[in-house]
Amino acid sequence: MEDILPFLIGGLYAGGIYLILHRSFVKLIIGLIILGYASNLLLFTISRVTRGAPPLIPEEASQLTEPFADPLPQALILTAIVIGFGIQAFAIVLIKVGYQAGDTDDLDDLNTTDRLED
Amino acid sequence: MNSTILSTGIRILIPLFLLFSLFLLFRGHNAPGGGFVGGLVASIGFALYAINYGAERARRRFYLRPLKLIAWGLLIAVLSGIIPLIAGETFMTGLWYDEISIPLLGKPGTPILFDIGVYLLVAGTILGIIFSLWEE
Amino acid sequence: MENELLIVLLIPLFAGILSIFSWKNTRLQKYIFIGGTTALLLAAINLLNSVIAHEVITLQSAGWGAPYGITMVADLLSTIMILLTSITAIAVAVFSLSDVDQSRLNFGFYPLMCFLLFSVCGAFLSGDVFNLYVWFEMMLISSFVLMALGNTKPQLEGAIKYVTLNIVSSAFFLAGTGILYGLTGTLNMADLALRLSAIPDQNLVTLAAIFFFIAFGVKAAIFPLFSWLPASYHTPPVTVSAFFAGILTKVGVYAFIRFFTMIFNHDSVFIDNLLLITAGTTMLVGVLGAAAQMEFRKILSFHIISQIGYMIMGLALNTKLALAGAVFYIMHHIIVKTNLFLVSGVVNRLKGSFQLKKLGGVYSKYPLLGILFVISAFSLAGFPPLSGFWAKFILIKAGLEVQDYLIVTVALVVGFLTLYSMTKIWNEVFWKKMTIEEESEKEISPVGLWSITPMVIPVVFLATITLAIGLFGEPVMKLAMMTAEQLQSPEIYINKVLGLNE
Amino acid sequence: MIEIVSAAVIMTGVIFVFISAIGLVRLPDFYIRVSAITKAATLGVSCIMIGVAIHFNEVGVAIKAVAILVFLLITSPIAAHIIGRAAYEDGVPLWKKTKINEFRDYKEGKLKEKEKDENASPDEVGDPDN
Amino acid sequence: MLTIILIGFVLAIGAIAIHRLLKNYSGMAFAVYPAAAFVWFLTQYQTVASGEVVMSSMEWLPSLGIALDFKLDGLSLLFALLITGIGAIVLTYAGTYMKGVDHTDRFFVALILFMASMLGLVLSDNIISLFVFWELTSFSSYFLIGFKHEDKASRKSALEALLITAGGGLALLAGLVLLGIGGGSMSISELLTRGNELADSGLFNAAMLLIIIGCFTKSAQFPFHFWLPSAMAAPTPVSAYLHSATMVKAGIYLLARMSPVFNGADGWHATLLLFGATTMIVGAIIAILQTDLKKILAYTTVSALGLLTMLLGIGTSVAIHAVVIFILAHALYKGCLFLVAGIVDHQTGSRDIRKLGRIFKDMPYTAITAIIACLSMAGIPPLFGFISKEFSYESTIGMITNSPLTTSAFFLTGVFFTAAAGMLSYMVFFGKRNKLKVKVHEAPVTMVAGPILMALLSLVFGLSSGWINPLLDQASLAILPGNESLKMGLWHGINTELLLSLATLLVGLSAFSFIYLNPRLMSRIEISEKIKPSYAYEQVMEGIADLSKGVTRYVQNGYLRVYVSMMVGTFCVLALIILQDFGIPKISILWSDFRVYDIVIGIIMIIACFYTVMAKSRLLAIAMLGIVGYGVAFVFIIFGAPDLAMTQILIETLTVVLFVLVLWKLPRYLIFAEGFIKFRYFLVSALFGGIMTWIVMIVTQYPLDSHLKVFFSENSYPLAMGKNVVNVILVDFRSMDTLGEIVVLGIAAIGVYGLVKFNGDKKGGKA
Amino acid sequence: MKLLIPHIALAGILTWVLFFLTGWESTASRLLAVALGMFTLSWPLAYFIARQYFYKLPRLMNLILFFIKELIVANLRVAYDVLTPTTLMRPCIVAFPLEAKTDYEITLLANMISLTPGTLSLDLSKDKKYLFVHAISFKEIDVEEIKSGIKNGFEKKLLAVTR
Amino acid sequence: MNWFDIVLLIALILLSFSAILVFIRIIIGPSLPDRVIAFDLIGTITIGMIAIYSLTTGVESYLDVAIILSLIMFLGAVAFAYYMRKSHKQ
Ligand code: NA
Ligand code: NA
Repeated sequence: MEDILPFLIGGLYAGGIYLILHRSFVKLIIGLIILGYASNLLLFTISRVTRGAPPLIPEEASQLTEPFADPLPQALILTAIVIGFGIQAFAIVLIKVGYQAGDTDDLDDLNTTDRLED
Repeated sequence: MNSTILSTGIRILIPLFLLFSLFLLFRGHNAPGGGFVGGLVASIGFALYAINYGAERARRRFYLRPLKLIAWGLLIAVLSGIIPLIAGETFMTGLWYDEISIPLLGKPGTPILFDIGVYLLVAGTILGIIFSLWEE
Repeated sequence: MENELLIVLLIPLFAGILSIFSWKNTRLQKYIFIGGTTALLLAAINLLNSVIAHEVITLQSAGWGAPYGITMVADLLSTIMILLTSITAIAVAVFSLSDVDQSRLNFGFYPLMCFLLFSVCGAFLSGDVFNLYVWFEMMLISSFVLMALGNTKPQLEGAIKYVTLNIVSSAFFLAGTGILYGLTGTLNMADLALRLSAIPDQNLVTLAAIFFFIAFGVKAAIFPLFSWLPASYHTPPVTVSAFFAGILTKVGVYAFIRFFTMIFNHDSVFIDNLLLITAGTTMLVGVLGAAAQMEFRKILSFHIISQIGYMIMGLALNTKLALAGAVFYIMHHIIVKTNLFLVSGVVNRLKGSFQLKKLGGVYSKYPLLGILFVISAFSLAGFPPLSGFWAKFILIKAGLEVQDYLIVTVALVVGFLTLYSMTKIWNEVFWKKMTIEEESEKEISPVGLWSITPMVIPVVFLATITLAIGLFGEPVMKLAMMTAEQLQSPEIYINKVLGLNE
Repeated sequence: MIEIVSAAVIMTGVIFVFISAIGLVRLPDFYIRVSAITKAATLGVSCIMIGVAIHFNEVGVAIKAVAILVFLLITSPIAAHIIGRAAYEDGVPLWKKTKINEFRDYKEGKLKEKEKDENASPDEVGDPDN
Repeated sequence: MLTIILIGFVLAIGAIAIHRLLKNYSGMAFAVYPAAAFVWFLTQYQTVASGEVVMSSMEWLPSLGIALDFKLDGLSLLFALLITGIGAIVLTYAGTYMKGVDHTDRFFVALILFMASMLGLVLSDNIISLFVFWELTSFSSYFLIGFKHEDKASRKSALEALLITAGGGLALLAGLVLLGIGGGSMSISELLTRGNELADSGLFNAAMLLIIIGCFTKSAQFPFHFWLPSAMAAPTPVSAYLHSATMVKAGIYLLARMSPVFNGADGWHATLLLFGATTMIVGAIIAILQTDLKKILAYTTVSALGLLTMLLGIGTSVAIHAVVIFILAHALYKGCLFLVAGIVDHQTGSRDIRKLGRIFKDMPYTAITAIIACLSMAGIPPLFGFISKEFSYESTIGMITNSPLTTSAFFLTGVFFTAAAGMLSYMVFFGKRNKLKVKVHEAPVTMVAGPILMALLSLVFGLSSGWINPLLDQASLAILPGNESLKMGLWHGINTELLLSLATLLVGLSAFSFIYLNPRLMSRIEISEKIKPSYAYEQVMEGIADLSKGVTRYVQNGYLRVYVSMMVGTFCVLALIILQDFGIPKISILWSDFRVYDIVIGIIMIIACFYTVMAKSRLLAIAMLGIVGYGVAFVFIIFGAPDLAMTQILIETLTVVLFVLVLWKLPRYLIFAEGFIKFRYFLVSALFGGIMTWIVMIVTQYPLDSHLKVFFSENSYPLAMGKNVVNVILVDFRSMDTLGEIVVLGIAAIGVYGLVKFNGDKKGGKA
Repeated sequence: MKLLIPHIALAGILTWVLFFLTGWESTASRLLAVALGMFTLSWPLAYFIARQYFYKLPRLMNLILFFIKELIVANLRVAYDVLTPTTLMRPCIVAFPLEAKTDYEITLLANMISLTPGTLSLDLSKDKKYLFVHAISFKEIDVEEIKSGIKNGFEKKLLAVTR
Repeated sequence: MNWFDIVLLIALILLSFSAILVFIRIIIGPSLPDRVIAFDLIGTITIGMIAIYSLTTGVESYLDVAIILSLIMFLGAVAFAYYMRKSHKQ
């Protein structure tokens, strides 16, 4: 798995960006979410992984003994996941409201605010 | 959703969810869990209720405004950081009361208070989002 | 001392919490916000005094020393940014009294503004890469909401672009953070600075720098990453866009300066050239965009981009004078740009439009407003003796000193084009006569300027600051030079944070 | 001894799950898949949980295993029910060999008559009414 | 001196109030300021004439070496007297001239602002403060030219003048800064002595060229000259003041000021000569093709400015003498003529010399004044203009090279000047007939007094030039240190110069007669309007507009996907530049570690990701997304992160739920088939994914420093009382992060609430 | 509200107790903890107990055992059919006339039916008189046999517990 | 590796293949409820996998994740049912 992870991450990044580059609202959001997975996995992988040893101090011990997974990236990812969720929730609703205002699923229709009028 | 079976099931499940969420909250310092996960689980019970009965009824049943919950959660979390200031420590420093050890909570300390704040806020957030989406 | 730093964070946070508690009492929220921003200004001034006295102030949060806990650090740059933020916030707070409609207030406008302030202050003070990410995200979400709140179609359109591009940039930020951690096993900026320089293959560091270049580049709106800004900044209420225009992109610039002076120091020719090219193209493309527009706030939005280029130019040249120029430029720009947006709001209130073609005759009717606009606009264009002139002058001098003639030429040409597009606004909005049909079409109630006093006062306030910086610029200049000095010797910061040499 | 028991229980559960998975792919219509298969998987997982509880031989683990078991036993039939119901309302077609459909009869008000006339022959095709 | 300037600025601010108070008499009141200043400068006359300089100094931005240093020497004093003297006249004049016009207060503000700035400019001894005042004159002149801003033409002219002068100003700024860097000082006095250091620094030519460009724009030299005639849209007092006597001479002033540094350089002489001569001739030719009084004056002014430039370019002793004399002479007669033109316009309502005529009897004082000024312009003795002309001829004759050519250029210009003088006097006041529809009266004394005074001075200085000889001598010394002393007089015996003057006069008069007798020639003048030199300017402006639109359409085209691909593309390019130094890392799958379920999960995730991308049904895409999320959670489980897995699963499901709750309102999933574009996006994405994989592999091969990991593992329980280290980090070690995180969540909830509810409540009721 | 507060209170107390006990080391306390754990987490049982149905414990055991037997049998039948190449299943939807009256009874019954492989509670009629069950036979369909199977099996044993 | 570990490995492999089979059902559908049920089933299988993984590693904390999963899956199913009803009504 350790060797697969980089490819998995690359695949997720590619998939996420590819979805964002589509013109659909929904695909856009899905793409953003996948991008979030990719980033989290990258953070996880790049700070080195340890198999099956969570950073939980055993009942009788007072500190961890190797091997154990690095707890810091886990805490970071947890924060990142939660923040990502908050933003995604807002984005999902934004897309919905945006759709209701514009009556379209096509992002290309959203060019009235910044296209230069002739 | 208008299903007796679902409604009854949910009525059974809600206390289970709450129970489990408290479980997660309080032992989070020593095992997987914690305020965030606990708050999520707690809110899921009410989310189910909202799906089944509609948000209006869920809101009435829940009786605490999600926004208030958010505000209280935040306030508690911040207070847990300010308490150490009074004791002359740095902001957010963990203060532990070593004298007693409550079976469930373990030693009481500001980090636990912080986690409780997180719990409340997360529950308020999820409920706020779900109620708003259902109420339309 | 650390509490002087802490209070800066606690004021907006408590203001935010209190405003949520008084959710339905929007009048109370107003008082809270104005009180909060005033308190923040005082706290910021206090902090600046301390920082000048002690160089760098740290708060080792939760009592864990760096690099184990999160360190909040106030050095001159961050304190100056906070001071400017609080000034802008006060101006915007007063402005909002007349500008923001009740329906927006009902949905948490003020709490959101408080949290936005909180996040901005946090971002300026953070001494930890991941913590900075958190502040950035908080800033983003509160700005997302403020951007979209109101649900008009242009707002939603703008917000979707704003949200998407910023989320993608956050992904870069997170990935960059991961790479830094993967290389050094630390997140504290000071610790990072030490450990990164010890890495034998500096290409790895440059690689990480690219991630931050993209991430901060999007926030700072540099070419070619700025597209979200002109798409969205003109859509929300003026109060919001004014604050965004003044502060938010500058957070990106701040991060740029912080990272590229301390963490990624200029050993890499690649980074230097990259910054220089970015600065030039950003200036040019931004100002050309402004020249093409015919909408008040869109012109101003594109100018933000162009002006960001100047700040990056200061960073790229990386001499003491150049850095001082960048800092001076930031100070000048925040005040002036906020003010121009506020003026656009006043004009809109008086004449009911942001479209240059539909506006006119403001100077005849409201000469004071005209003068206020002129002060800010010509300051932006770099006319002496206004603040913008000194900003530009320092950068040009710095550029000529290191004989980088190309970037200086670009800077000068862009200055000319800035003037061109500012006078376009002046011509169309203030000087041009409005035809009688247009006047009657708008059905303007003959409001006097002083009937919207809360909107005018901040404009006067900020214009006065611009003038003051221009006429009595020495203290500001000194401050900028001191800041530049600090930026050039990051070891002060590093030692203070890590508690070395004590 | 404990290992043998738990291994046996776990393998039973796993095989149940595996068979369900095969069934899910093989069986002809949605309703059959739901009623015949998905619950089998739930039971299989329940077996696994019991096996795990036995093997760990610890109170904490047992509580957790039982908790999962209880949650699954409460939630999965309800889930199956509401999805099945939604599917029926949405007009997901019944398999062609579904000859008797008293639900449709009930909706059409024919159920009462049918109870009287037990020899009435069902329809050839079992499409649900929309 | 600082005080005088500051009073000016304060007065400018207070002008509105004063004007409100004094109404129609405000002009005279304002004139007290320049008059008083004039008197003060006169008191310094003796000091300066004796070769001393008056200094005053104040710090401004010491950290940049910028100070408000002022120096009064001959050159400065000459200009200061012109500025204050003519200023007083113009303000008095304007008080009457502007009577009944709206917003006169704003006019006075700008005019006084200009006056003070102009004083600052000529007195400054610091290049940057000089530049500040320089730009302030551009700024205030913008408002003066655009005073009638409701006219489109007026706005256009104002903008033209501003853009040209400010554009040149930018060049000037660069030049001055280079000068400062090369010479190692910001003080003009010091710089003037550091020509060698500047030359050593290698910045000499660049600084010189940039400064010349700045001066040329300000002083309306070809090819920038066109803004000046357009600027005639300004009220006449402004034209008289700015566009003849003072502002346009700022460029000349600065060239003169910098002469000690640059004089002697080949480039300096060649440039000034060439452009000066061109300007002079072009201005003169166009001048006599005009029919508008002010236009004629404007083009002769352009020509005169060319002449001054050219003289500076010649740079000999006599030439410099000629410069200072001509500055004074020109200011007197041209200022006077502009004011007369204003009177004529004011009293008759016309400035067209084809319509004017035979009004001598109606306004005799004005007419006599004008005639005197015109005589000076034509260089007829005993007026001061004659002396000026004599010196000019002398300087060309004394030139070492090219003298026939320059002499004939002067001759030609002189001819046209004479002709123009004839047009301005004879055609206006005598001429054939009067086509005006109004009865003409003499103007009030406040308007006539000034021109009369100036005309008289032209006469007085001509008759007894000794009065001002010391001043002009000192001025020429400032331009050319060590210059031989100046001797002015009407009669130098019969020499080449005198003969040339006579010839000029004769040819000029015949040229005038020719024009006068062929009025159709003047109606051809429209042609000259069409081939106006501002054509190039307009082309440039249009070019800027087109370029800006083109660029903007290209970069800001409104398509989100383009923006995203720009971002990702930029990243890919930058990353590839760096990555090319790294090899492709070795993929080392350890088969001993091989685990079936790892592979299965990996495969499921990839396939699910693929289907998320490709799904034709929105719900399928979301279900697949959920599966990817569960896969991520499983990865977290495998590598010892139960907290993460929990959170991931909860969040994942909640996200799916939110989607589901929102999605039923949306229309069908649309597939936008775009063939090639799609493929392009696919390539971008694939490249991006590949780069990220590559980077992860590179970084993970690098040994990790785990000091934080160790610290947390050792101290989590003893110091922070928690056994779940992740949670301890979240609530204790890095509780600031968590605080931020929950604020984000709270804001998101408020945002969703606002977004959803606001929609249902557009009119803004209670929340 | 009137349901919620006791729920929360009870839940809180029970958790408290549970944790108190899991700290103990003796086997007896472990057993007790298991019992309490079951007790806590099987809320429906607690509900019945609160209604003083203690004496119906044997009937409850009977129900549970029957349920388990049904599960195993049905599972094996389905497994056989899935693993053999031909599909013997013959589905139908029957309207099962309910004797159970309260929501809890109906829900429990419906869930037990759903849990058993081969049957699925599809819907409940509005008047709560019929439960529509999707059922599978492995021979010719006999509606009445299916209905009586449920009536005499789950329903009878369930009602014996609840009434 | 003792025999019990091999049993667990086989169990994990079988569960993995079950997951793939169920995954196929998600892909082929054909109806939305089919996918939802399959999705639910994947969750159930994941619970089993997590339980077995916690046995192989001896980390009982993983069971907490399984509990969470068992709770939350239900919400997903209910939400999908809600969606089907709503979109059907449209
Ligand atoms: Na936790
Ligand atoms: Na703490």
